[in-house]
Amino acid sequence: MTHPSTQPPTDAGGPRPVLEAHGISKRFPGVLALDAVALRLFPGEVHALMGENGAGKSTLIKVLTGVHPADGGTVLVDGSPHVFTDPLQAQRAGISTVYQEVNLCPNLSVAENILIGREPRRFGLVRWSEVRRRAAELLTGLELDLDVAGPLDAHSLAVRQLVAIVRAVDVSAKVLVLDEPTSSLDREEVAQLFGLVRRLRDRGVAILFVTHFLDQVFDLCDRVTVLRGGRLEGEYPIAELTPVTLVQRMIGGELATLDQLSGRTHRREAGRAADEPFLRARRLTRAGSIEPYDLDIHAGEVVGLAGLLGSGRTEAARLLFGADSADAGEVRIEGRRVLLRSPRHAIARGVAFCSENRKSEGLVGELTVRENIILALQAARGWTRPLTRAKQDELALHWIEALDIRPPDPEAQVRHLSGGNQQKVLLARWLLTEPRLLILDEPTRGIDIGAKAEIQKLVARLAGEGTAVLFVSAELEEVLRLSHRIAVLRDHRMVATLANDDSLTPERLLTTIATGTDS
Amino acid sequence: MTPQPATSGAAGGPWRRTARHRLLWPALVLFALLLGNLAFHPDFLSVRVRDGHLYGSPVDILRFGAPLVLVALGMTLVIATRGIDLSVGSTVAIAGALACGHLSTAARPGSVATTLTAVALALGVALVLGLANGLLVSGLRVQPIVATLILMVAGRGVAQLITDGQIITVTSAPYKMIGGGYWLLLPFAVLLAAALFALTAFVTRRSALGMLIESVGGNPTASRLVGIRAGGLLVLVYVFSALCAAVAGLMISSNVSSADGNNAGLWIELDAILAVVVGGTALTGGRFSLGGTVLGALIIQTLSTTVYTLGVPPETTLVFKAFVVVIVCLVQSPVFRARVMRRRAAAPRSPATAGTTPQEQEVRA
Amino acid sequence: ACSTQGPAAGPAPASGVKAGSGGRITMGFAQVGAESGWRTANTKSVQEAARKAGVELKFSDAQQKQENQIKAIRTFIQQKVDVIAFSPVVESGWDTVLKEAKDAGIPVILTDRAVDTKDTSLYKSFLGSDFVKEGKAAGEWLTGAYAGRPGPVDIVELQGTTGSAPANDRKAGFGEAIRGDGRFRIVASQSGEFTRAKGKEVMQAFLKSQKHIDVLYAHNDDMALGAIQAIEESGKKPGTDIKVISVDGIKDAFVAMTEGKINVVVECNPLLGDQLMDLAKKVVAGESVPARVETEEGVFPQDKAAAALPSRKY
Amino acid sequence: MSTGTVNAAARTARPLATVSPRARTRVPLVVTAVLLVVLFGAGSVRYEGFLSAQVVLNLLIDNGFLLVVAVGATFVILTGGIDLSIGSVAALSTITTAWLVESHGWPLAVVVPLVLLVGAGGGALMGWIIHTFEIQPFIVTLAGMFLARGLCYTISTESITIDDPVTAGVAQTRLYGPGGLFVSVPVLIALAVLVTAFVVLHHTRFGRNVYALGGSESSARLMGLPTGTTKIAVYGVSGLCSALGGVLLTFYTLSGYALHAMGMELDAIAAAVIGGALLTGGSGFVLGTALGVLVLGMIQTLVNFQGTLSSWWTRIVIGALLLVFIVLQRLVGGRRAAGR
Ligand SMILES: Nc1ncnc2c1ncn2[C@@H]1O[C@H](COP(=O)(O)OP(=O)(O)OP(=O)(O)O)[C@@H](O)[C@H]1O
Ligand SMILES: Nc1ncnc2c1ncn2[C@@H]1O[C@H](COP(=O)(O)OP(=O)(O)OP(=O)(O)O)[C@@H](O)[C@H]1O
Ligand SMILES: [Mg+2]
Ligand SMILES: [Mg+2]
Repeated sequence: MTHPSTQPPTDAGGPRPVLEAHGISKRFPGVLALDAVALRLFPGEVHALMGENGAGKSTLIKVLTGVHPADGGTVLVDGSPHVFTDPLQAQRAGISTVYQEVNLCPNLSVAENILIGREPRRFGLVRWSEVRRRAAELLTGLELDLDVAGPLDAHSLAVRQLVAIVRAVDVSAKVLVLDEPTSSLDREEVAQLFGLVRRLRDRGVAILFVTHFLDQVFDLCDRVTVLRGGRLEGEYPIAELTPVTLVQRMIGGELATLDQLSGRTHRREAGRAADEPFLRARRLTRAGSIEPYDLDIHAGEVVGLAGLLGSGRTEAARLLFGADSADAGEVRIEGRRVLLRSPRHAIARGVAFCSENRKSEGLVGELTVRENIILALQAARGWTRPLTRAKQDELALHWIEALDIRPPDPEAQVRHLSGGNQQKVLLARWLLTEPRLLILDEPTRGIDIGAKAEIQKLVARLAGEGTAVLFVSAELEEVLRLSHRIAVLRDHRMVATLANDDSLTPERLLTTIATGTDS
Repeated sequence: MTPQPATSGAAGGPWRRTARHRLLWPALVLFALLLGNLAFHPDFLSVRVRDGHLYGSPVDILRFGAPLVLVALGMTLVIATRGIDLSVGSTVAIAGALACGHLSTAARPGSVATTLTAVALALGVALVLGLANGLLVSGLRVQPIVATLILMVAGRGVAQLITDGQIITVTSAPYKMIGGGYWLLLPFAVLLAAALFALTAFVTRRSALGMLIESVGGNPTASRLVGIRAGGLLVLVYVFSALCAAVAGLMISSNVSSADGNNAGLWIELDAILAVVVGGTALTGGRFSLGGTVLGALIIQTLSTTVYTLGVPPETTLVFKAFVVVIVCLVQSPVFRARVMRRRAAAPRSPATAGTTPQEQEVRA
Repeated sequence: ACSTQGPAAGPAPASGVKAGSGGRITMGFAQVGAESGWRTANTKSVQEAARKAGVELKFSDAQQKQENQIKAIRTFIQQKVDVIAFSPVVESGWDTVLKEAKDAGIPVILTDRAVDTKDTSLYKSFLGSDFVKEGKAAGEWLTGAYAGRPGPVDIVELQGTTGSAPANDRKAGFGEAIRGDGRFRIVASQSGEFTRAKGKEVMQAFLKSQKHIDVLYAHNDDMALGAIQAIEESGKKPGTDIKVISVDGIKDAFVAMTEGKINVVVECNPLLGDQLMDLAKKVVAGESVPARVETEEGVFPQDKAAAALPSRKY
Repeated sequence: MSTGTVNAAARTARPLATVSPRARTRVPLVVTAVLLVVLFGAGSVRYEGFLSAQVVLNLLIDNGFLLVVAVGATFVILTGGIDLSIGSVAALSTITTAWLVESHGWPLAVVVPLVLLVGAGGGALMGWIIHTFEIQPFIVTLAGMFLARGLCYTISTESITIDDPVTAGVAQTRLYGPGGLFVSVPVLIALAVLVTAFVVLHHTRFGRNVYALGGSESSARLMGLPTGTTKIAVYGVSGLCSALGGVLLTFYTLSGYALHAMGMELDAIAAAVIGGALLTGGSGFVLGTALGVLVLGMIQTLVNFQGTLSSWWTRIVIGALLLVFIVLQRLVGGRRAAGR
């Protein structure tokens, strides 16, 4: 591949880049995360930053915006060199950023999270009514209607992601950086967001956009910078690429791998051995989060949960795991009535739950990859029956390889892993407990295309081997591809359960989601 | 198949490396303190055999440091769960008071059986106190600092109640052994502390206890969702902390053959927390280092001894300690070290860095 | 020296009848805390004397904090007690609250320590000991014991809690007594915080850092008793190789003295309950009382120890 | 890409009515206040002379300085930090004030601002060290505690009485209200501090940054908030409040003494925590802290009124009352919703 300095972009004679970086290097203990990477952003363009999990995308963004000091290289804003040592400085220089892990303050209200640092004031005092009004107004821009005075931590991850975006957009900067903003949004929100991004682009804002969804890149972006293993692979106008060539650039792989990717995983026939479902929920409910619902999940079956943002998928799933306790209703597992008062009870009955919010509900950042992987298994065994170190290493290495976790070092602290790799660690933790029912809430969030295909295959295989799976995802394609049946939620109510046979077209599913009735 | 970011997988594994690294700085600080003493008193480190046991300042540091090591050990586990135990000082006092109270009223205080009963009594009550703390924290979800504050206040009263506000003096050779006796040349207290340290390290690191505690302290929500029984662990660490404090209390009272309900263990919680923090365990919970804690406790004890041997006047003792503590934490701070290194590296090169931007120089300055 | 009997107070109970303008006297007593055995003995003596004298006692423990003591006195004023007595945590800073008491017409008696105020009308009487005098007595005994012997005499000092009144005064008094004589030098002086454990720890360090020690002067018996253990463990004989001077006069110290481990104890008498009740009654009855009543305190060298031991009450 | 079929209205109506989450955060505060009234009621029933407005005012008079330092501690606790130097800095202020006024004859009007400046500066310095070198606040402020207490001793180990008429005048002025009730000047200062702190925390950018910092420091930084300056300022505020608390203590006792305010940091922290602040940061109210101070003061008053407790029973009863209070607070206020 060619180095950017030797290959000027097509529009080199055009306007001056608003943000330019050369030779950016960043070394973490033991890892050279960025190796002389360059990037240029022009006003009025949407620029995609692509690469596999751990390629260095987030690190590049953090170095550019002063979160991490660079080990080498220069950053030019409007042609003049800048060294940021704090995100605040970057923001003041006109670079507004949404970082990958949603970074907001859960203890503050939604309105504050959007406007803190820029609150409208009078005589030095914050004008709260104005804060709430502005925040509500900004949210309506994304067609979101929330109680802006309520605390942020009452809201799901997707809502938080949108709040973070709204906050960044409101800074009205020259450069807007979005690191995987769409990872837990559904189509509707993505469309809203893209509308917003296009409007900003037309106003001359330069937008740097990180995603693992190829269609989104081709939909929205003008140019692409591809990173591979911490090095710059190249910078291309999107018109010169096809999805296949782009993937090729990202993974640098051969066509064989690509074939694998395009070969879609198809759900197998559910091997419904018995009529008795593995789990049967009846009139299960929790005040304030989900209305009574019925759900059966058979062994060997994948049940998808579909619905819009905030429709209550996560909340429905949490009840089945005892993460929240139900107010009423009953759950039977293999015909026996069970009280799921805490996750322990659920785990003891073979249920596993992989949370959508890996940062606050999933991983223990300080522990190593190995420890995070074996944590659930060890917890189930109790502290007096430790897994031997050899066994731990074996399990960790097995799953590191199976899910291609990078760096493949079981002793790395998990918080130092890239977002996608963290997600894989979380998955590995639950997969190795060999659960009877696996609840996956947004399991492919932030995972690159290659790994996503792997994970989908894995889910299909597990189901084939008799595991019951509850699959929650904002990506309808994924749900459609994997599920045998799809339960649709709307406004915290389960409105329909559809068999995923040939009669279920994406359009039909969408209509059900939107209207609540299966026409 | 794809180029990987270069990972330097050094032999011995990064685990080993970081462990070694984490203890390096506290160890260096301790070493420096000892060297400082040596400069003023050339025979500071000399250890002789006298009356069939070792005699010398290092032995004193270990012996007087032993109770602090114990209290800090328990505190380490509590802190690893994001907690804090302020009641250890009172537990120290109660344990000593109970044991001496029992011995002083017993018919044969010199007998081993009586001593063992006294010890058992103290440990038993400490167990109950630890349970109380643990239940308040895990059952009622009271914040640890208030939960243990209650016992800190009331516990000292209980100790005074037991001793009737007086100092109970006892004469019991077996009891004297715990904190003042010698075995195999070494102070028994040191051996006891070392044994308990080894046991704790063994249990936490060989079983899954250590990891689960770190998990609960590192991310309580996530820990709940993986099914860790946090409640039980919390009770366990508070009980352990109370037991450690009780043993320390026995040592302290045995060393002076008397129980002082009013003053025994006063402010020891502060020293213990300091030891834990100096040893590299964060008060925010998560990863803990028992070895670091031991080093931290020894640093604190060495500091006190240094004050006595250097003859720092009591009015300036605290100022002296403040400076040492500041230096200790600066030396331990990676950011500080990085800055010092960078400045040193940058200084000779400063003409060459003319190419860097003004902002960058500002940052370095 | 004086009588070996601690509370050599007058026949207190007899005067009980004429007290008060009718009925029982209520006394508010604000104690420093319970920081030492000495203090507990002090508290007990007051409580027992009150019972004997038929005085209703409101007792408050300030846990060594002046603020708490002031609060307690305010509460006493609120409760309209007949007389307030207290042992000040510290000499200074009582004017405001004592004025409030005076305005409310409640007489105040100080015990144990004096307060530092220009307006002596704020309290009726002071009953207690003089720490400076105790220090001086200790120093004088030392100069006496070394009379005619060649110097130098190397002294190590175990101070009380830094900044506390007894520590300040006992140090000052002792220093004053030995100042004139060039033979005496204090080679090391550290705080042992009035406790046995610290006393032992500090002495242990002294024994290693000081080449030669002739005398140990401890600001209280507990530190001295701790230090004695350290001296014994170092292979020396307390009382012989190193002379030990101590203040307070608790029973354990007398026991140690009979064993020859302490050379002299300067008494600081906590048993002033009877004297206090006596004064209180007089004050309430409106009789005139002396502005300063010093408790009887003695200096006990080794030879008097055995005789005095059986009568030690605390 | 866009489905077009989904109308936004489908997502807007929230069918599930719940208690306003904002109101939920206030519950502990209300519970604490109610319990405080119950405590006062119990005292009134039990002790003669307890049920009087002056008892309540005395609570303020006797705890004004604690209120001020606890307010400072609240700022620090809200950021998830801790300040152990509070008591020592207060002691340092008492002794410096007394020393300068008495031994050097400086006018009070000069000394007080100076003392406050030193307190704020010292606090800010600690904050700077904590922030710049990423050292745990516990150690840095512990060193601050040693240093301030040590400086006290180097100034004077003896206590210093203040006879200066101006100081005495301020200290002994009683502000009478209806019915012969009175408060002291320090009470007004303490209340002013409380109100100011409330306004600052809830209505200024700085105050909101404090909460943000406590909610998540890394997030606050990534959101482009001035975490460094906020942190430094918070410790500065704490230092300022400690110094001011020390000045009020000087008025209260009309003296300076190196051993004043021993362990006051613990009282201050306890007050904040009893008032509902989380030591992990991000949650709590200054008004809660004020309630916490009153709870501690009330317990002390109850014990004083009892008047028959021996020293050890005093401690045990204080502990027990605290226990009862905390347990009731937890049971009545309900457990914190299992965090999501
Ligand atoms: N603080 C850190 N300490 C050590 N290593 C780090 C740290 N942050 C990132 N890394 C490493 O740097 C590399 C690049 O990570 P980065 O987060 O930039 O990847 P990414 O391209 O954003 O991946 P993803 O798509 O999964 O988000 C990874 O190998 C990661 O482990
Ligand atoms: N449009 C909205 N208006 C108000 N609150 C919302 C809205 N969307 C989401 N929420 C909040 O977020 C929570 C979302 O619930 P839940 O996590 O179960 O949703 P979900 O279906 O998993 O959707 P997702 O995870 O995609 O957000 C709700 O309880 C609600 O408090
Ligand atoms: Mg990333
Ligand atoms: Mg969800």
